[in-house]
Amino acid sequence: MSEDRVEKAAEGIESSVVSLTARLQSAPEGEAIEADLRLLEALLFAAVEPIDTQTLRERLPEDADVGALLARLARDYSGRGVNLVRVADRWRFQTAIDLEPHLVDIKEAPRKLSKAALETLAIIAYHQPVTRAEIEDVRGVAVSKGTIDVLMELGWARLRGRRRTPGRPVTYGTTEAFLAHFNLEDISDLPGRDDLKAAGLLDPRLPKDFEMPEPMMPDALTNEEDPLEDEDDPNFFEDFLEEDDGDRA
Amino acid sequence: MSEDRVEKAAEGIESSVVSLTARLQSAPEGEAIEADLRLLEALLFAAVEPIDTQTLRERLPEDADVGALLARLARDYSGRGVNLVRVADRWRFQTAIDLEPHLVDIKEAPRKLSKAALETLAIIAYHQPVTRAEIEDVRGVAVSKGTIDVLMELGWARLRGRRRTPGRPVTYGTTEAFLAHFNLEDISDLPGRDDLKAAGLLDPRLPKDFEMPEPMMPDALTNEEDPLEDEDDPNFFEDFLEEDDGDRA
Amino acid sequence: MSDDFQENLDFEAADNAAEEGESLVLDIDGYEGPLHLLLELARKQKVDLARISILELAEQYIAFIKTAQDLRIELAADYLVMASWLAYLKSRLIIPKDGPEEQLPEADELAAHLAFRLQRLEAMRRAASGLFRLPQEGQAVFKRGMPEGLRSRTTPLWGAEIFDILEAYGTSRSRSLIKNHKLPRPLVLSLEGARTRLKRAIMGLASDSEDWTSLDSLLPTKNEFEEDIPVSSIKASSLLASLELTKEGHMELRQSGAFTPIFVRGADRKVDKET
Repeated sequence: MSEDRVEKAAEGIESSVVSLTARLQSAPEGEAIEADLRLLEALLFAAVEPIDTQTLRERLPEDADVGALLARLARDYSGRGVNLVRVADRWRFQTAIDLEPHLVDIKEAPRKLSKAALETLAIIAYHQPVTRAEIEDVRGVAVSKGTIDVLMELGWARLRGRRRTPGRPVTYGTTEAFLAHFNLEDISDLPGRDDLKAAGLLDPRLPKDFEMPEPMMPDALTNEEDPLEDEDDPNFFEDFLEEDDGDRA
Repeated sequence: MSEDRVEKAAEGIESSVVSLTARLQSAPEGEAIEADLRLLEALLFAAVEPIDTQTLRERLPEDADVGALLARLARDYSGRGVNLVRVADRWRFQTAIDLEPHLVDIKEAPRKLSKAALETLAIIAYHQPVTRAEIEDVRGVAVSKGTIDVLMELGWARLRGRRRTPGRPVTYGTTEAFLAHFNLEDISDLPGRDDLKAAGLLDPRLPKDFEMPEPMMPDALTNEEDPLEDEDDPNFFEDFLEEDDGDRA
Repeated sequence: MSDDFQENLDFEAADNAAEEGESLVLDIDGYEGPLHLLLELARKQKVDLARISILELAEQYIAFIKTAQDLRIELAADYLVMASWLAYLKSRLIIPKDGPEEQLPEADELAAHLAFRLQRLEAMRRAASGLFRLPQEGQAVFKRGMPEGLRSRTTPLWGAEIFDILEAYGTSRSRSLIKNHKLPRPLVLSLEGARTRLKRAIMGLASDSEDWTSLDSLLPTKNEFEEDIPVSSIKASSLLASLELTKEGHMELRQSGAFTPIFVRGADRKVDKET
């Protein structure tokens, strides 16, 4: 063997290390900025918490005018995707506020409704118009506001009106979207007591006189309901009017 | 070699930037590109890990030319205190390398790895996919489980799969975090890899006639008595057969 | 960093230790295995690894092991295996090649193999040191210190089948009707209560009176209770109480026929018995 291959390889390693390091030393193609500004930028970028001016002053050359540099850097970054901001006398980089929503990637994942939501939805479907208290009564368990909210967000449940009883509780009902999702032409297509029993979906121990309502979805308000006057929610108010109009048409 | 690649990449960046700059001149498109640049900048600043082009593409408007935008952004930041660099085939901002001497205050304590861990890491990196037996063959000594565990805990080594040989030994390789830590774009960037390969120093196993009795760890020596377990170690298995042949001859 | 690898070859220390009569100074642990020791010895030859003399190396190794043994250092078995193998190799290298032993591996090849392994290990050591001379994250370059992070939020796409709803309805109805069926506190006048009341009422009657009093007139009025106890319950409990009291001899009871009013009178006085 004439030449030591280890030595040769070692030279290769050496030159790679040099060239790889050089790759990171990008020569400024754009305008070169002053050294102090670069260092300030790097310090603020790498900092794990906002830095106060005093600390910056200690880390920069003695003659550096930190205040002016900060002002310059803040100006450089204003309008960019990242801004230099001052929080309680400390400085830090942060992504531009208006871009924050873009930093969250929203993905949709199919998920099954919770048991509570399913039960609540079912009770609304069968018992509508129904108040929350009535839903709780049927379920025998309290119904969280969130559960009904989920159903409303899904567009399957809606506020119908207010029950003409003390406290004027809101009544809930199902929507057209509900029918569409479950492929029902009409809410009365929901199976009745005997069907459920036959399908084994009702406990056979239920008393003989167990009754369940025939599901109905009266579009118009029932006699027991008042229109909603929830000015709090203008959207809803409009919906309601629209539907009313539709009825008349 | 990596230098060519760097040059090629630089050319690509140049042409991308030129075309992008031209488009920036036209007003309506220019605004859109500015907005995309801002978002790209924010995404890269906000990311905890380096981001790959695909992810960036998903998060930017559909019509955005991500390659050109990246090239433009990289150029904008060249010469600043923070640079946009490519590691492990992904992009990230990091402080300019020449600022290192000024950033000693924030330096992390260097990871003190044992000699065994250093060698094992190099063997895994340069020989991957590599089995433990092969690592031991290179080092001529048993590799304790702890050594590989240390590298796995650092997030630098990972299990890759199983070798299709008797015993189906697990193979090890490096991770993207490893590449990112050492500022490597990919495995072929490993210092001197090509030279080592050319010198035949990365050959995992030797020609048959080069086999010699392995001065292995005591464990393996006692195992010699049990041929079934020897299958774990392909080297041993081969030795055994050869000796047998020799006896017969 | 590469210097790290060259430490620990402390022959001098070992020699000194031997002179001073101290054992166990030789740091055999500095080498992880025979190959590492051989590599250090080869480096001591201060020539290219490609030109190392295996013969010389073998001699040095064996000498080193011997020193260690003289110092009574516990040597790992693989050091000794390597020593004997090297001794064998040495003899093969010295003995002229011709002869009948052609089937055995050529000594030159074995030596070349050993040289290759040493080179390969050395190359890996250099590679490791090269790796650690690259600009490292957190050492030479720094990542953003406070990344906001790119979050991925998965919004649930809620779904349900009609069957889910029906099942939920069935479960919910069944549960509320069966499991949660709490018996209301029965609205009744307890036997105990009726007894106490009736006893007091009987005592209230004129003790000398032999007149029969209708049981109904002794019953508590509905207003006496806070709750709406049904009259039937009051009647039933009181009748039961009257039977008990009669049995115990505190009162007498009379009814002329089925469904006719029931009459009572105190029995504390001596009276003829009639029932």
